[in-house]
Formats: sequence, structure tokens, C-alpha cells
Amino acid sequence: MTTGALLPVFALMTSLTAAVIIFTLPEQKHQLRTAVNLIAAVLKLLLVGLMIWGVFQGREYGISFPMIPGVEFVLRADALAMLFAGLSASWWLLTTVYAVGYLEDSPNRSRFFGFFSLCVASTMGIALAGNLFTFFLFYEMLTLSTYPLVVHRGTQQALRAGRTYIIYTLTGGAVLLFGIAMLHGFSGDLPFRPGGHFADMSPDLQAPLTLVFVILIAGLGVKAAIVPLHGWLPTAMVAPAPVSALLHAVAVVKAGAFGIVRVVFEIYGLETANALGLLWGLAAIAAFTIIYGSARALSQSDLKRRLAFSTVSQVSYIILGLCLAGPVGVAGGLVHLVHQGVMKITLFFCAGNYAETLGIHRIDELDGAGRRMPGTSVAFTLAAFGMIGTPPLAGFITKWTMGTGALAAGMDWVIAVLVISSLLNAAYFLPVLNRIWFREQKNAWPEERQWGRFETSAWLLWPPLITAGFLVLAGLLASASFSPLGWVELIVAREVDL
Amino acid sequence: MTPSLLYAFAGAALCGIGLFGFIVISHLLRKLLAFNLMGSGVFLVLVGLAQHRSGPDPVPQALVLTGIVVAIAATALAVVLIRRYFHLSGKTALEDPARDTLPHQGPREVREAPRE
Amino acid sequence: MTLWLMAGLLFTPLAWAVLTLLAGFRRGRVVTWLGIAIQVLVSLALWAVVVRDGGFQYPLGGWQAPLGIELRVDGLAVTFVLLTALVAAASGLHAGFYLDPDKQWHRYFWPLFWFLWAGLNVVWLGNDLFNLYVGLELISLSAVGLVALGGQSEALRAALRYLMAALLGSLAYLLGVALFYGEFGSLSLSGIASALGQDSSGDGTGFALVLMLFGLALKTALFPMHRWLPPAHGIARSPVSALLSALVVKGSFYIAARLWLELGAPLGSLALAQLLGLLGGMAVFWGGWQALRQRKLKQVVAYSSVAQIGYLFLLFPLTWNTTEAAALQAQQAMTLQVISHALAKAAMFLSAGNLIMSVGSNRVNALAGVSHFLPFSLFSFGLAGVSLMGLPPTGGFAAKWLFLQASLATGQWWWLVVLLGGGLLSAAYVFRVYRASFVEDSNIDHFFHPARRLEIIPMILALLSLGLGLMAEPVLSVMALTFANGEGT
Amino acid sequence: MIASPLMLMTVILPLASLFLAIRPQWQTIYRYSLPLLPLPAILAGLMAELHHWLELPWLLIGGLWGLDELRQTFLLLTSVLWATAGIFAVGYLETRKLRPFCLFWALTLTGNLGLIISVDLASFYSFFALMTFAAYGLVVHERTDEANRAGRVYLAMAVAGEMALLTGLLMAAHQAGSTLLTELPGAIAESDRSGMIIALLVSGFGVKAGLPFLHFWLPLAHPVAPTPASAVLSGAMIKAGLLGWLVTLPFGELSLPAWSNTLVVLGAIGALGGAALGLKQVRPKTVLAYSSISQMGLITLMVGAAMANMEQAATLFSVIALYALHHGLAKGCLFLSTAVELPTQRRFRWTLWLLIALPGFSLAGLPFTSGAAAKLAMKAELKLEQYDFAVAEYLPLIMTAGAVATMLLIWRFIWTLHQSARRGHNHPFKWLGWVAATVCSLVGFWFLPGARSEAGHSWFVLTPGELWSLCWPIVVATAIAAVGWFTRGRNGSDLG
Repeated sequence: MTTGALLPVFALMTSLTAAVIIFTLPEQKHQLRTAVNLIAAVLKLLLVGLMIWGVFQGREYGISFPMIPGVEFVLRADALAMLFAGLSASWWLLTTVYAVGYLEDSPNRSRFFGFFSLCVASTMGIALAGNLFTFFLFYEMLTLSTYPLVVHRGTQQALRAGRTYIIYTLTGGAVLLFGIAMLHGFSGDLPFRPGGHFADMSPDLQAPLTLVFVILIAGLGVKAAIVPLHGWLPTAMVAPAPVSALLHAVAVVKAGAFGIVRVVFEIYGLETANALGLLWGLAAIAAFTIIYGSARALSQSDLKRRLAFSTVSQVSYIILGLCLAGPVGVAGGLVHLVHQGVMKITLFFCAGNYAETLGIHRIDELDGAGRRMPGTSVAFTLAAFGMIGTPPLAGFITKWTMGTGALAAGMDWVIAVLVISSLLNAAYFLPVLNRIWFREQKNAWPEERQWGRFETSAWLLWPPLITAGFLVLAGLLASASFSPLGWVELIVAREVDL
Repeated sequence: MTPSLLYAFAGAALCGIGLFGFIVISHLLRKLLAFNLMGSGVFLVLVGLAQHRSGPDPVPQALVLTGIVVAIAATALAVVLIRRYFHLSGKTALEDPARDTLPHQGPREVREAPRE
Repeated sequence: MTLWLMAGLLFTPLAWAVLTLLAGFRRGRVVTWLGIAIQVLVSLALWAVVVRDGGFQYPLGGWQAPLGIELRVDGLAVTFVLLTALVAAASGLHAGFYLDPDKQWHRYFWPLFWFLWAGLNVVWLGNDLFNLYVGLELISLSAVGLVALGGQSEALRAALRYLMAALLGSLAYLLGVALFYGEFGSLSLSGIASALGQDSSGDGTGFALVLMLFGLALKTALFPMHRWLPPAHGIARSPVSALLSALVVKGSFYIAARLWLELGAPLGSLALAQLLGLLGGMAVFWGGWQALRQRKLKQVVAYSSVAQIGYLFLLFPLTWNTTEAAALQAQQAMTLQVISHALAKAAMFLSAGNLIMSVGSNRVNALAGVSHFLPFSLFSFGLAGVSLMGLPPTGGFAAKWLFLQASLATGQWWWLVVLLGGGLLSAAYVFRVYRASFVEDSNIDHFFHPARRLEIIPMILALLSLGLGLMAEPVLSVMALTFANGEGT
Repeated sequence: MIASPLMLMTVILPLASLFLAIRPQWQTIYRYSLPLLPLPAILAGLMAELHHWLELPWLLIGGLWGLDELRQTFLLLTSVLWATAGIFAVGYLETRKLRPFCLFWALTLTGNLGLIISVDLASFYSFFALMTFAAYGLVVHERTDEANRAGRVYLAMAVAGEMALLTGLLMAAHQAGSTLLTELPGAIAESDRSGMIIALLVSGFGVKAGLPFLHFWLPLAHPVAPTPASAVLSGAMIKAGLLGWLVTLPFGELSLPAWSNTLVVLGAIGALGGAALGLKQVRPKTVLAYSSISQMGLITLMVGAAMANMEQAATLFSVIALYALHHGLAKGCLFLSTAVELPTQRRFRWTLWLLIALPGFSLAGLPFTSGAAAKLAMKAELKLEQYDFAVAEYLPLIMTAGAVATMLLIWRFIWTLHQSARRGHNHPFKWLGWVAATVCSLVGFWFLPGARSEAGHSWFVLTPGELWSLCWPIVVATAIAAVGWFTRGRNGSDLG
């Protein structure tokens, strides 16, 4: 086996191995566990970095072997895969750091970090999957490994949320499997391939292909939280903050969105999908989701729930971007994969900080929090403005690119969607910011704890600051070749056959 | 109608009687007897049919011998179990065991099983 | 070489049964370890031989059929032999530590265990219908004995119910054998098949096939003849339950499948095939639904067996009058389902046993907080559950996938409902257990910690079941080995 | 080659100053550094080579910064005003909430300066947004209910404006296929949806520029902010909207009489309506806010005229810049004077009143002030014969009415200030800031490049006609004011 084959496997194995080691470590060995976690995370980041560099140079990494008759297990590192892999590897490191601080003194840490590592392994697998089947494998693994994280607290509420989560995602998985099986039934094993497989299909395949597309999207849409399949996301908010951050920013919703990207680009092919009239429907659903999520977010009084509905809305940007079916629009959608991730993860980190340090869960308790926790609040503010789409932050780049793409595609109504959504975003984020910065603290904090010499534990403070810094840089340096936008343009040039 | 076929039909009839008894009778020992009756019927069918087709044939004889051994073993085991069951519960029949499903099915609270 | 292997495979269990009957529990345990080692080695060696040379027919002791016993050693058979060795070894090792050595009745565990093993090997390798009957009876009787082992009246009642069902099933099967022999004068499956091929005058043999399938389905606990299974599997000691669920029901199913594949085409009918599939489908739903409603942990697992067995019966409609490719897929699916269910269910019962031992109660709700104390066993339980749910990369998934493909290829899309819905139902009951274990509001803090070795055994099984999905291709390639080197050696 | 570092420093220095907000102990340093923050911008305005483009290809979607004549004028105006207001702020601020003030001050300043030197659309829009959102912190600085309400209205309208802008800019940029502002006007002119784009841009920037019906936030927000912030809000930031119009709308590309009509009508409503509403106000800062609306209305007239006449656009631009410069400096100075405590000696008080009033009179076009220069230039450019759009004939009338209205407002302002002014001691920096602002408005103006560029005209040699045209509105307005004052005085209602 060459290094080319080994790199993806290693990238996958680092977190799997970490999971195994952590599961076998006794509960009390906190330091050792933290060390294992961090080493694995850094190692993985390095491996992914290596792969990114290689892919940038035009190298191919991959491995495949037959699994079930007619089905191959394929890992492949292409530019699109590296986008998601890079995202998850870097955020894993930060989330691990954050989680170590967040779960200090709480029980069941061994279980938590074990499943946490499994969850990241599955995300990595999703990124590197080279065909729908392998994708599905890791997709389901992700479902299973996140369940214990959602119910981690073990309260009735958490358990209920876990049940909702598992019902939604497993049903989605079953639907997806159904779609994959059908697709497999009439065309065999389909590796992801730029341009898709159905460029010159026979006309009698049209109807079944359309049906399968709908089924696949319905299956993937559960994780991507497309309305009306989004119900699990706000309920899953009871999970600990690092989990929410991971669920919402990187792993779960992105897995769904990423799957849709793969299906549209590399199974059907953008042009075929467009020719079948599928993108139009998808765009309509995505647009509705964007508006609906934002509108629902307005009326939430719980901070994390508001963020959750915001996620519902934001993830559909990615999907809407794809439906623009042009190089610019697609780039806008793809780059939002990263941008939404970094913004949402920051927001959840901050929400977690407020909850852990001050005991704040509801928005009306936030009055004056900016003075007490300036670092966290700055990060929160930046991320919120990013969500609104204020330049020069990451969210603006998304909106601008998508807007240009929409005009290029002649889909002017998308601009209206973007504008309405931005207005709604402003309407639900600005009052929060106003409370944080411009209101005087009225009551004592619900549950304050002093934590070291900073406003909160350094483990909790640095991750949101770093992600906030990243989201500023991702916007400011968007035109640099190493920025997310730069990478996405590379993907579009290389892998999206337009 | 050869004698062999007659055996076979007699066997089938025995099977039927045995099956009837096996299903209808609840007393365990009598159920066991019904089973044995059925077994004998099957052996008769085995021997009778084979001889009807191909004349005297040693193979079914050997099979039936083996079958009888198996049936005896089964009967012995059953008797042991029935006896012990009778000792422990004082019953000679199997009634429907308590259903161990979630409470909404009935008002009856199921009693705790002992630790395994 | 082959002689020694075959002898080892069939006679060691019998010999060990006698040996352990003479010894007490503790000494029997040590003897059993030796026996297990021999069995596993022999099974592996036989497997290796078949992988290298292909399958063969083996007349036992040089005696030819019909009076002699002829064994059929092909890829599928050795795969199952190996599976049996694995699961039985795991259960045996687990039982050695799990059962209370001081209980008087437990000394009978070992002989029954070995008889069971012998019977299983006979069934996998047997080539004539009557030997299969003997093997079946051997299995049934020792299984009933194991269920009753040292139990109270509940256990005895379950054992008796089991016994009655098993006996009825055996007689139905035997009657079918009698009818076949009367018609064709042959007991060998291949003989009957070839006779059928020459002249299709086998009137009434269709009835014989139905009788045999009925008897075997009863022993396999196909819905609605499943009522005996949950009490028996639920009340037995955990290693016993593992053996019963993993292997015993598969024995009768294996025979049914062999019958169908050889004789189904000439003797079966569309209605029969669909009926069996339908019953299987209903078993999936009914078993899953019942598992969801059980209060006792092991009853959950037992009903799950009812459901999982249902999948196996999809083999019948998917191989009757279908293309060769689809039929092959269905067979592969069945094989994988047997293997993965055996591994997963054994893992599940063993870990359930650990969990019950730990919390001192067999109720699902008593598991609250157990995830602190016994994460390892719980994890094994969960991994096994993943396989039952049919999620990738487990063997269960591979099986389900192949069933799906076969259903689509034959146009029998209605089985998709069964496959997908059944997966969701199994997820529901597995997660119910998981959910209970995550509850944090329990105040119980006296947990009994089972020995690490008890926890490791189910974990290994669960991991094997998980890995099966990744290794499905090589496993299936062994299974596909038939008599490559010509008939007989 | 000094342009590039200066432009970079213009943005980086205020941003870097944010670090001073990290530790509470550093707030005193921060306070004294406020006047220094716009220094690189002043230097850039004075010394940087024009038409030197600083390319920043990695920035956003491709950055390009630079200065031309228009931007230079705006940059100088903005930076000078911020500097003087900064000096004033040093003396004005209390220690309480000092850090947030400095923080938002620096951020708003960054935005305001940055947008002027941006030639590419993304940086321009970024700085614009930064200014908009950071200014919220200045508006609600006092945290009173009134301030909060003003802030809410401000923010709501600003966000709506941002969205209009985003849409308009997106469409324009798509048409242009470029993100350079310089490419936009041409592209808009060619676009088949130019009407929509222009509408979006006019309204988007109009929110900031206090265009009538988009102005509601302005009289609420400008007065509640701390005085130095009000000065920059009304003097400098309001001009950002104007600059936005000037750099994006398709001037000189095609003539759009319909838009001219609309803008002129809006400008007239702003100029006269703003003044009318202003006359009813009792607080000096609110009066000034309405005066700003009124003045921006007058400028809108010129913008409207420039829309109609392709040839005149270029010259009109320099006049608009001149007017903006004049108004910004004068208005800043007026706002600052609202917070000046009157000296106790009568003599000084009268001097002070004179100095306070002078920039006001200058707004009304008092001869030999910056206002006179601006007004004359404006009149010269808005000659009837050059325009043929429908409402062009009303232009002189509106201008004259506007001058009268302006003067009336100034009187109103002086009167209300007189009502509310307190006597007391001023912090030296307050003095310094106010004096600097006044000097800039009255004297410095003539030396700034924007004014110098109109060098062809000597503003100090006026023909009698010009003198008359400048003076009579002032005289009329003063007479009306006097009448009003006396009638009020007789009723004895307000004079205490």
C-alpha cells in the first residue's frame, strides 16, 4: 500500500483509535484522556493538512476494496472531500479543547469523549467517502455515535430529545438506504464522479431517476434539517454545548448538506439534475426553509433554540447555492459549508460559555453580559454579524457570491430570499447583541461561577475567540487562494463539471 | 391396496388421532402419550409406504429403529420435566404464562422475577 | 487428515458430552476448555481445507449411503461449522464463569452443551434427510434440557412448551421424510432432486415438502408459530439463550433452506413462497413490536430473535422462479443474516446477562445509570444492536442490502417495506434499552461488577458481527465454494 | 509613494486602537488618543498622490483603495471633523462608560474613513456597514430610554438600507462584471434594469443621507448621541450616503430626467420640510438635526440636477464636494457648541455667541464665509438654461427658499441654545476642540484642497449682485425671526 492509500485511512483511524483508547481508559484518568484527545486531534489535523496540500498539488489519495458483492468500500480524497475534512478536523481540535473545559467536573466523561471521537471519525468518513454506499455507512455511524452525546445529561428532557433525534435520523437513514438501493438496482455501484453518471441517460430512466432523487433528498434532508424534516434540530438543543456546536456547525447538519452536494454534483451531475427539473424544486424547498427557519428563530426565547432555528435556515443556503447551477452560485453554496460552520460553532461556543459561566440560557437574562464576559461577547457579536451577512465577515462572502450566482443564473428571486433572510437574521440577532452590550445588568446572574483569571475558563474562552478570528479572516482574505472561497473555487474549477 | 399401503393408511390415521390428542388434551402426560401415538403413526407410514413402492427394504426398518430410540429419549426427557414441573408448581398442565409486557396492556402489575 | 478432522468434528462433542457427564461442574469446565480448543482448531482446519481444495462428500467410516452416513462438506457447511465453533466457544467460556458452580443442576450444563454442539455439526454437514432428523432431535432435546436447567416452574413450563413444539415439528418433518422415501426410495437430498428432475410424477410430494417446511418453521419459531420461543429464550440462563437464539433456531432453518433450494423449484409454488415470505415479514413486524413492549430485558432480546428470524424467510420468495443472480443474492443475504444474527444475538444475550447480573434485576427500567458502571457491556449490547438494526457496516446491513437488491431485481418491492420498517423497529427497541441505561436520576449505587472476562466475550462477538459487513465479500466467497474438486473424495 | 502607507494607516490606526480597550487601566490613554486616530487620514488627504491605487487582491473579493479629487475632499472633511470632535471628546467625556465610547468611536471612525478611500465595492460596503453598526453604540451611549428608542429606529432603518444597498450593488456589480466602484456607473447605465438599481441605491444611501421619508431616524438619533458623536454623525457620516450616491449612480453616463425630477422634489421636500419641522423643535441639537436634513435636501437638488445633465455632472461634483465640505465643518462646529458651557464674563460670552453663530450664518451663506462660496458655486451651476427636466425651473426658487429656511433655523437654534445653555467651566480640551472646529470651519476651509480646487473664482471679491443674492435671504429670515421673537416675547410664553 502506498502513502496515497494510507493517508485517508490514517486520517480515519486517528479518531477511531482515540475512541477505542478512551473507551478503555478508566473514568478517573482525566489528564491522560485529555492528552489522547488532543494528540489525536492534532495528528488528524496534520494528516488532513498533508492531504489538502497534496490535493492542491493535484495528487490523488484513495483506497477501495469490495465489501459486499457488487459494492465497494471507497475512500477518496478529492478537493470537495478535503473541504469537509479540513472543516471537521480543525473544528474537532477546537471543540475538543472546548469540551475538556466544558465538562470539567462532570460525570461520564469517558463515555462522552469516546463517542465524541467516534462522531468525528464518522464525519471524516463522510468527507472521504468515495461512493454513495460508503457515504451511507458513515452517515449511519454518525447517527449512532451522536445519540449518546445528545442524551449525555440523562435527564428526561435529554432522553426525549434523543428519542426525537433518533427517530428522525434513523427514518431518514432508512429512506436514504431505500434510495441508494434503488439507484444501485438500475445502475450498479456508483462512485462519486464529477459531472455525474447520467449525462446521457436514456429517456425511460427519467421518471425513476426523478423518483430516486426525491427519495435521496428526503433521506439526506433530515440531517440537513430541511423543512419539514427539521423537527429534531431544535429539540436536540438540550445536549451539552460542545455537542450542539458539533451537531449544528459541523457534523450532523453538514453531513446532510454534504450528501446533497455529492448527490447533485457527482451522482446526477448538475446539468442532468437541472435538465430533469429537480433543482428548481430543491431551490424552492431550500428557500422556504431559509425563510421559515429565520422566522421561527424570531420567536424563540431560549438562546440555543434561537440558534438552532438559525441553523435550520442557514444550512439551506448551501442547498440553495447548489441549485443556482452556475460556477459562482455553487461556490457560494459550498463556501457556506465552511462559513456557516465557523459562525455557528462560534455562536454555540459562546452560548455554552454564557450557560456554564453565568447560568444564562434565556435571551432576556443576557442583559449586560458583555461587560462581564467581553471576550465571549465579542466572538458572539462577530459571529452574529457574520450570520446577518455583514461585510467583511464570512457570511457576507457567502451572500455576495450567492447573490452574484443568482443573477448569473437569472434566478433573481433568490436575491429577495437572501435579503429577507438577512433582515430576519438581523431582527433576531441584533436584539440579543443589544442586550449583551447595551443593557445594564438587572438581576444577579442565575448561576455564576468564577473560573480562573479570565472571564471564564481558558479552555472555554479560546476556542470561540479562535473561530471568531477565523470567521473574520475568512471574510477579509476571501480572495486569497488559501481561503475557503479560494479552495471552493478550486473545487468548482476542478470537480464541478459546468 | 397392498397390506403395506394399509399399514401406511393406518399410520396416517394414528397420526391424525395423535395430533388431535396432542392439540386438544392439556394434561401433560396424556399429551406425551398422544405424541407417542403420533410417532408410531409416522413410523408406520415410513415402513408401509416404502414397502408399498419397492418391496421389502431394510432401510426403513433401520430408520424406524433409530426413530424409536429418539422418541424414547424425548419421552424420557419429557417425563423428567413434567415430573419436576409437577413437583414445583403442582400443576399438570401448561396454562398461559403471565404476559410480561408494558403496563398499559393490563392493570395487573407483573411480579418481579428473582435475580438471575 | 480429513478423516481425523471429520472424526474430531463429530465425535469429540459426543465424547466430551460423556466425559463431562461424569465430572462435576468445575472439573467439567476445565475439560470443556480443552474440548473447545480442539473443536475450534478442527473447525478452522476443516474450513482451511475447504478454502484450499473446495468442498467434498464424505462417507462416514467408509460406509456408503443409504445405510451409511454421508456428509456433505461444502463452503456453506464449513462456514456454519466455524460459526458454531465460535459462538459455542464464546457461550461455553462465558457460561463457565457466569453459571453458579455450586448449584447442583448446573453440572448438567456441560453434557447438554456438548450434545447440542454435536447435533449442530450433524445438521450442517448432514446430507440425508433422516440424519438431519436425528441431528435436529439431538439439538432440540439438549436445548430443552438447557432451558430447564436448574430453573423454577417458570423455566420448566417454558421448557415444556418448547419441547412440545419441537416434538410436533420433528414429527411433521419425519412424516415428510417418510413420504419422500416412500415416493423416491432415497433419503439423500441430491438423490431426490435428481429423481424429481427425471420424472416429475412426484404427486403428493408437494404435500411432503409443505409438511417438512411446516415442521421446520415451527422449530424455527416462524410467526405465528413463535409463541414458544420468547419464554424459552427469555427464561434460560444467558449463555444458554445465546446458544439457542444464535444457533439452535438456525439449525432447523438451515434444513428448510436446503430443502427449498433443492426441491423448491419443482415442488414449491408461488403461493407457498410468498406465504412463507409474508409470514417472515409479519414476524419482523410482530416480533419487533412485541420486543418494544417487553418489560424484561431478555424478553426484548428474545422477541428480537423472532423478528430477525423473519428476515431469513425472505429467502423463499426471492429464490423461487427468479433469475440466478437474484437468487444468488438472496442466498448470500440469508447466509450473512444467519451469521451476523448469530454473532450479534449471542453478543446481545451475553451482555444482557452481564447487565442483569450487574443491576440484579431483569427489567429494562432497572438499567438506569448502568452506563456509568458497565459501559463496556452496554457498548457490546449496542454494537450488537447496530447489527440487528441493519446499519452499516455490520453484517446485518450487508444482509439487508443484499435482500434489498434481490427484492428490487425480482421486482418484489414489497419486501422493501419489511426490510426498512423492520430495521426501524429494531432501532426502536435497541434504543429503548439504551435510553433506559442513560437515565441519570437513579439512586441505585450498588452495582455488581462482573469479571472483565465476562465482558470481553460479548464484545468480541459484537465486533465480529460488526466486522462481518466489511468482510462480507471474502466470507461469501468461501460460502460459494461447492464441490470444486469433483464429487466425493 | 506615501499614499499607500498612509491609506493603510488610515484604517489600521483606529482599528489598532481597539487594543486599548482590553484593559480598564488603559482607558485614560485611550481617551487622549482619540484626536490622534484620524491623523493618518488627514495626512493622506493633504499629502497623498491622487489617482494612486493601492491594490489588495486578497482582500474580500478583491480590494482596491485610492483617492481622487472627490474622495480627497471627503476624506479631509471627515478626518478633520473627527479630529476636532475627538479633541472635544477628550474634554467632554466622563470616566463612566469611557471605554465603550472610545471603542465605538474608533470603529465608527474606521468605517467612515475606510469607505472614503475604498474604490472597490466590497471594502466600501464593508466600511459602510462597519460605520453603520458601530454608530449604534454611539447613538445609544447614554442608555436612556430615549436613546434606546432612537437606537432601535436607527438600526432598523439602517439594516433596511443596508439590504437595499446590498441588492443594488449586487445587481450593479453583476452587470459590470467587476467589483470596482468605478465600473458601476457605466454598467448601471447599460443595464436594462437600471431603474431598479438606481432606486435601490438611492434609497439605500438615502437612509444615511437623510433623504426625506427615509430620515426618521435622524432627528431621533443625532440629538441623543453624546455631542462629539452628534457632530460627526451630522457632519461626516451623513456625507457617506452622499458619497455613496456620487460614486455609484450613473452620472455623466446618461441623462435621467425622471430621476432628476424625483430627486429634486425629494430635495425640495427635505430642504423646506426639514426646516419647517426644525422650527418647531425646542432642543438645539434636534434643530440642528433637522437643519442637516434641510441642508442635505439642498445637496440632493444638485445630485438631482447632475442626474439630468451629463456634461455638467463633473463640475457639479466639485460643487457638491465643496458644499459637503462646508456643511460638514459648519455643522460639526454647531453641534459641538451645544455642549460648550458659557463663560461667566459677559464680554467673553458675547464673543462666544458670535463665534457660535458664525458657522450658522455661514450655513445660510453669509458673505466671505465658506457658505457663501458654496452657495455661489451652487447657484452658478444650477443655472436654468442648462437643464430641461420638468421641475428644473423651480430650482432657483427652492434654493432661495432654502437659504431663508436655513437662516430661520439658525435663529431658532441660537434661541433654543440660549434657552438651554448653562454657564460654567469648560474642560480645556473641550475649548480646544470647539475652537479647532470653528477655526476649521471659518478659516481652514479655504485652505483645504476641495475649496482650493475652485481657485478660478476668488470668493472674496464679490460682485454686488452676488452680495445681494447672498444677503437678502439672511436679512429676510432675520426679520421674520425678529418678528417671531417679538411676538413670542409679547406673549411672554417662553422667555424666562
